[in-house]
Amino acid sequence: MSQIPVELVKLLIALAAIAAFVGLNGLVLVYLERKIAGHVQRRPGPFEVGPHGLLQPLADAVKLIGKQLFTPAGADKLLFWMAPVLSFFPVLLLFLPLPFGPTATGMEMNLGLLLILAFSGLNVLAICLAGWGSNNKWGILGAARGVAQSVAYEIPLLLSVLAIAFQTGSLNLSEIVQGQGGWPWQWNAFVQPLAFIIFFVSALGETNRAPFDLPEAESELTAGFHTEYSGMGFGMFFLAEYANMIVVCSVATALFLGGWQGPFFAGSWWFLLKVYVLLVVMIWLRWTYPRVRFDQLLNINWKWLMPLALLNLLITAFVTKLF
Amino acid sequence: MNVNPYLFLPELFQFLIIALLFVQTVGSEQMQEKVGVWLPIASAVGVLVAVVSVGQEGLVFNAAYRIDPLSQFFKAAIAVGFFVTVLNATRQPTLDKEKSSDYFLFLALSAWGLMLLASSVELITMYLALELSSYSLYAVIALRADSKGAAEAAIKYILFGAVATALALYGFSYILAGMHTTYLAELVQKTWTFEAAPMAVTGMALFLAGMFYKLALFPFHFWCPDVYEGASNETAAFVATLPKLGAVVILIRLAAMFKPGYDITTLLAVLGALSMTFGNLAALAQTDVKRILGYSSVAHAGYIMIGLVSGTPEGLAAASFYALAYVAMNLTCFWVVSRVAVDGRNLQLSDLDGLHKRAPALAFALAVGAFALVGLPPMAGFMGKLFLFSAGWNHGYNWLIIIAGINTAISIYYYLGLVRHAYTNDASDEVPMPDTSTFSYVGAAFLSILVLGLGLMPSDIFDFALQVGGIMP
Amino acid sequence: MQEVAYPVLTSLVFFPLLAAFGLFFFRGDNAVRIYSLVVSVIELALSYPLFAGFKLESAAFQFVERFSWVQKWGIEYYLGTDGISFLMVVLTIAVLPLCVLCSWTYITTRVKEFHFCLLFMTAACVGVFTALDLVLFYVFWEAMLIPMYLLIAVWGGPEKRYASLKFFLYTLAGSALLLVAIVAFRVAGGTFAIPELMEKTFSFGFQFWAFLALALAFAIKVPMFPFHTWLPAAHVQAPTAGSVILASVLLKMGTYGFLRFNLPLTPAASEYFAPAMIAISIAGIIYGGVVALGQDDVKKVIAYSSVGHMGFVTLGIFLFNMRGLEGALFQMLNHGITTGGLFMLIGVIYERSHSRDINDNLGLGKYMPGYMFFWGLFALSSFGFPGTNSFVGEILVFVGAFEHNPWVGALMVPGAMVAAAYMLRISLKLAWGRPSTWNNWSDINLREWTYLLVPAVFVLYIGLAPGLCFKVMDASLAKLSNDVQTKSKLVSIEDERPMEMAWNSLKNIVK
Amino acid sequence: MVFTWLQLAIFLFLIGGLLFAGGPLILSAIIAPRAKGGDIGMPYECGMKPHGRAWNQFGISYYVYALLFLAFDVDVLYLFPVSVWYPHANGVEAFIEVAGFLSILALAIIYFWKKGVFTWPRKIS
Amino acid sequence: MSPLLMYQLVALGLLAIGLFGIVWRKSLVGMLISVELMLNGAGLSIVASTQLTEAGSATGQIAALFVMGLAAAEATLVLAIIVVVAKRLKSAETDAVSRLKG
Repeated sequence: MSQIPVELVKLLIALAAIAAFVGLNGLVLVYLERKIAGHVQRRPGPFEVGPHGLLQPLADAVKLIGKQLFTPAGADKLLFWMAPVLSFFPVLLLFLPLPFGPTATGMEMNLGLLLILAFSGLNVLAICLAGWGSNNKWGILGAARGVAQSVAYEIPLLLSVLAIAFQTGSLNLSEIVQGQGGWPWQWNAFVQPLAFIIFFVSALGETNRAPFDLPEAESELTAGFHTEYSGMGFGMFFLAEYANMIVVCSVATALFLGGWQGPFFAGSWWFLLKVYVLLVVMIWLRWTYPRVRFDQLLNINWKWLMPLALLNLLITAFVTKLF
Repeated sequence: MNVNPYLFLPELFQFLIIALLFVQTVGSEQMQEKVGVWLPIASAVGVLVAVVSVGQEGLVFNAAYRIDPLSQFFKAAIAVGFFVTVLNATRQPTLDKEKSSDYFLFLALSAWGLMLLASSVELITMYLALELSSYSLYAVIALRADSKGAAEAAIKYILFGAVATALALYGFSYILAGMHTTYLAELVQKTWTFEAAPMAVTGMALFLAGMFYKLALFPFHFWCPDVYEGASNETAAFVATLPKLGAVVILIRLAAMFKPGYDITTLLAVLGALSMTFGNLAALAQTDVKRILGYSSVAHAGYIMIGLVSGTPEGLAAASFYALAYVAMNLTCFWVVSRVAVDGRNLQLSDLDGLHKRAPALAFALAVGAFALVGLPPMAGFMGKLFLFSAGWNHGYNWLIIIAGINTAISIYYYLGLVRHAYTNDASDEVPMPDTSTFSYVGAAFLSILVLGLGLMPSDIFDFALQVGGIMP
Repeated sequence: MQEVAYPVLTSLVFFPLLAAFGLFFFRGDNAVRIYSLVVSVIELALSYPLFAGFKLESAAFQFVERFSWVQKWGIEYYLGTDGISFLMVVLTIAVLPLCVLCSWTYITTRVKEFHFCLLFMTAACVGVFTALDLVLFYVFWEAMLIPMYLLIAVWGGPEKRYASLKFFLYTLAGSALLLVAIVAFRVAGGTFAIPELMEKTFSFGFQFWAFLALALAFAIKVPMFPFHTWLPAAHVQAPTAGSVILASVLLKMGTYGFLRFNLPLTPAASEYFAPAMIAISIAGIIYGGVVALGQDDVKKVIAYSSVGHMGFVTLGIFLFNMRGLEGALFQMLNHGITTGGLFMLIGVIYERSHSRDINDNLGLGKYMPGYMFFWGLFALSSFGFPGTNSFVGEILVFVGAFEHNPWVGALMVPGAMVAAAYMLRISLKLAWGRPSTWNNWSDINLREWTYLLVPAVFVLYIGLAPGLCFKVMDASLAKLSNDVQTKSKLVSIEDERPMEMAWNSLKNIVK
Repeated sequence: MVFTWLQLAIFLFLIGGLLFAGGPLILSAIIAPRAKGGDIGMPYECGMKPHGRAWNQFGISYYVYALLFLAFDVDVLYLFPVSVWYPHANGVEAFIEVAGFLSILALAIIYFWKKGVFTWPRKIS
Repeated sequence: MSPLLMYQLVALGLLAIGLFGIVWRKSLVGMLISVELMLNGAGLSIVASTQLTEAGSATGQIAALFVMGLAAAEATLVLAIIVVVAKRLKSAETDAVSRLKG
């Protein structure tokens, strides 16, 4: 019975570390996004609070906490407040199986990939509840779009992940990372570029990032499903979105970019570096490309990504088995 | 995995039909409308194939799929039923033209699922095959253009079907918990008394509920008349017949485990008694022809129970035979219903008025079908009932047989109503003329001969059914 | 066993059936009528080998044909006739041409279907009387329902819907349990063949329930007293030919069933129930007579009189002595002839007055002497006037009853008296009532003469010289009575208590 | 023990997520001001007074896509156990089976495509 | 109380909730959700039954997967039919779908 506390302590430490990681990176990403947006638009971005506006995210956080939480008239109060909580609810868990480094994994498990995919699905539910519960037409429209989009993009995402799984025969992220080498041509992205592209595009759709940010399209729906949220309610959605971005990029890194492996000095920094490169690309895309129309969005998915992903999977199966 | 393809000829052929239908349905619009040309011929060939492959035997797919006389018997029956329903559905007044290939695709899929079901000897496989056939059916029911009733029937059928499935799955889990296996061959060796295995017996009762739903046995019958009424005539002909075959074949395989006197057998008997009584009483009050047939099928599900509870090969064989006879009789009735309702409306009893004058062959077929359903000699229904009674007598459930006898008497009234309207009343002029084409007459004659033939010369079929019942797992 | 070179009984059963399908090749009502008449005469001719080859002294089944039908269950195609059924077969076949003749002008709509039903009916009835396999019997038994139903429902009177339904439901309801009983016999006795089942002895508990199941079916058909209500309705609404067949043939099936099944198969139970059956029979005789006395509708009078007459038959059957059985069988034959004749007469008058009410047909003696001659003859026969056929039957039943128990005999007397009363009342009015409605109706024509003369001849022939009939039936009846006497002793009633048995099985259900 | 460590970890992290999300909300609820009255509760429609209810029916096409998702997503689910087994299975047989499964999925896409489900917006008759 | 029993109590609870929902829910979608609850309860029960007894646990897992898959397919169909119902009857409430009677 003496081992039980050891396991527990390990888990608690992992929990604390992950929570800290999420919080910190959330702040960093907020800053990064605003800065990159600024520079893409040829303006400096936040500059006042702290050096180069470094403390701006903190100030935002304090402001959000200090704002009143109000429920719109006629809203379903329970659903309305469940939504932001629910959107963040699974986030910490998603980090649990991620291999940050050779030994820095929250918990080794043989179905880690499946766990991430399964629990990230809860996000859709949060969007749905938020839109439905807030008794707002923008909200409901955003939610409808969000759900249709998220569920649609989930399938190519899964199929592209499956291509890797078929190739490696494992759903354990650590094993998948170990199966790749340090150099870029040893990465899965090199072996399966199509899967990587599909994964990345689908990930954009999944996280509601531009050019697929239809559910919260500012110019059409004010703020989509979280129109009615202010203060910390909005903050939670915001944080959850960034956390999801990190998860998605981490998974992409582990699956396709060799994870913590690098040409030299293999370790967590490679992992973080690759994740941040992907994140920056995501932000960059957002401020570069115009938003697609909703029918285009779905057509891209059903008429391009899906058949391609299926084809890719078929080829993968063929190649793994017959060569 | 070396599998002899000859084992699966009926299934493979049905699959080929499905594939062709699929090509057609995704093809150009001109292609889509040509279903009626080749499908009847193909399904006739399917009957041949199924008959030819009677006699194959084998156990494949990790012993989950068994080809034996029982399965081949029912596959042949399903092939025949499919052929007739396809013929029946070639002219569909209430179906959008562009959907006809979809319609047949679903029908073919459903029949295919039933064929698979006939061979399943493992609970999960059974579940899958059953659902495969059910889902196609759910979709087909709503395909009656602009019909509110059809939509309602479909939603009722599927929702309650899902509940029944859920119950069956709970039962499945209890069987697993109690008996630790899903293979019938192993299950059959266990003791199925309530004292010995309470959990598994409860589970089996629940699992049977899923089959009862397909069969429309008493507490799971409520969908039956509604669905028949809501669905188009041609669809109802399918729903009323083929799924029953699937349910019966599974029940036969499962019933082989039970001996008379077990709690579960008694449960079957009681449900059978309730089912026939309720079905017949409810049918008395109906005026819609399809509702009458719906309640009558509830009653007939009860009759089949007699064979299942007897616990003898004869009983199981009688149940098989009765199922076959039931399909033949019901198809006959539905053939007439579909031909008379040229505009695809729901027939009331009064719509049958004067049928003997307007379409004597149809009236005759209706009389044959209805009297066969009553169990009047020399039609198939009589022989079926006689076999059931003979097989069931003295195996502990004599009271069930007596109730069945009394029920036969009750049922006469409403079946006679069909004939009475067709033969003794004169038609009013507003009712549109029935379809009196050669095609319609030939079909009616074929089905009548089938029903009469099963009644007059049941020997061979029954002997085969007996051979089927004798080699149970 | 086969006395004749070809299957006589099969040809008798299937010739009318095939001929019925031949009807569809004819056009024109008269062609159909003539064709049917020819068919019925050929059918009569086909029955000639029966007369020629029937062995009078033999109690065994004759003209036996036996083929396997459904091997597995031992269902056979098994035909044969003996002294009990022989007369019934002949009666059935003989009635057919009369029916065709008497509906020559009566039926004007859907003539082809009408004759189809008639021929079909005949085939089924011959089948019922000759079948020696329980299942085959049941097949014919049910098969005859449909044409009869149609005869009433299509060509019947104003209340035809009610009457036909009642007829159909009553009879089929009765036969539902018959099927169960048949199955039970198969399981208990191991075969469906009646002669072989007769050899077997069943336990009393089994006999008890089997008797009840059989008796319900047959009692409804006879019809015995509490189950008789369908009969007046059916008779009144049916067309003449329908009434004739109903009275002459169908009613006999019930009593034939008693003779053929209840007595030999369940002798002990028959004896157990005999007092009850006798009581019901007497109740039926008196009830039928009294009700008939109060009717104004001629057909109803005859219908209720049938209830009474059939009461004599069942009474005779359950007396368990030779006289009673002879009387019963005689009475079956006589009732067929006499009542058939009366119904035909009613049909004749109905075609003229379009009413069956006695008050619309008063005083015809003066204008239609030929008609009244026949009416008088059949009426006398109906209440058993000496010298007519019914007298022979009734007196035999009387003798048997007194032999059995004087009280039973004494109770029958008022029944016979009432019969005379209602028959005379109606005949008097018909013949000498104040003629108020006569409207130049012609007397009976040649066709009517023909079909009335035939039963009239038999009325007198049997009444005056019954010897031949006795010879036909005696051997079989003696064997039957002998069997019953011996076999009923084989099982003792006290050993098993059937009610308790039933209660136990009920308890098993609930458990 | 009924639970494995993995299950426990999942519970733990979910509770952690709950606290992480709930904490700031509760904090906010405590320290934030509470204004009342006026149009503070009015649903936001860019300054206009809301017209009608929000819970209306909307485009049926969204439903259709939800249906499609359900149909495909779970089928893809079956591939996960297969994927783990696949590289270790031997023979062409495994490939044929997987190819069969995938081609049925592909057929489904072809079917929907041909039936015009992917055409937006679509009138369902 | 054995672990199996606990799992099955939970599963039965789901069944009860589902049945309750089927009976009391006024909207078709609500009924669908209830049905799904029951099906998932069944899945849970199946997995528990194999995992905690000597039955092969793979059987239960496969069966549960099939249950999930078919439940999803069923949900798809139900939703599709609800759409049809809504189009034809202009309502997706249970009161609307009680025309067929007798």
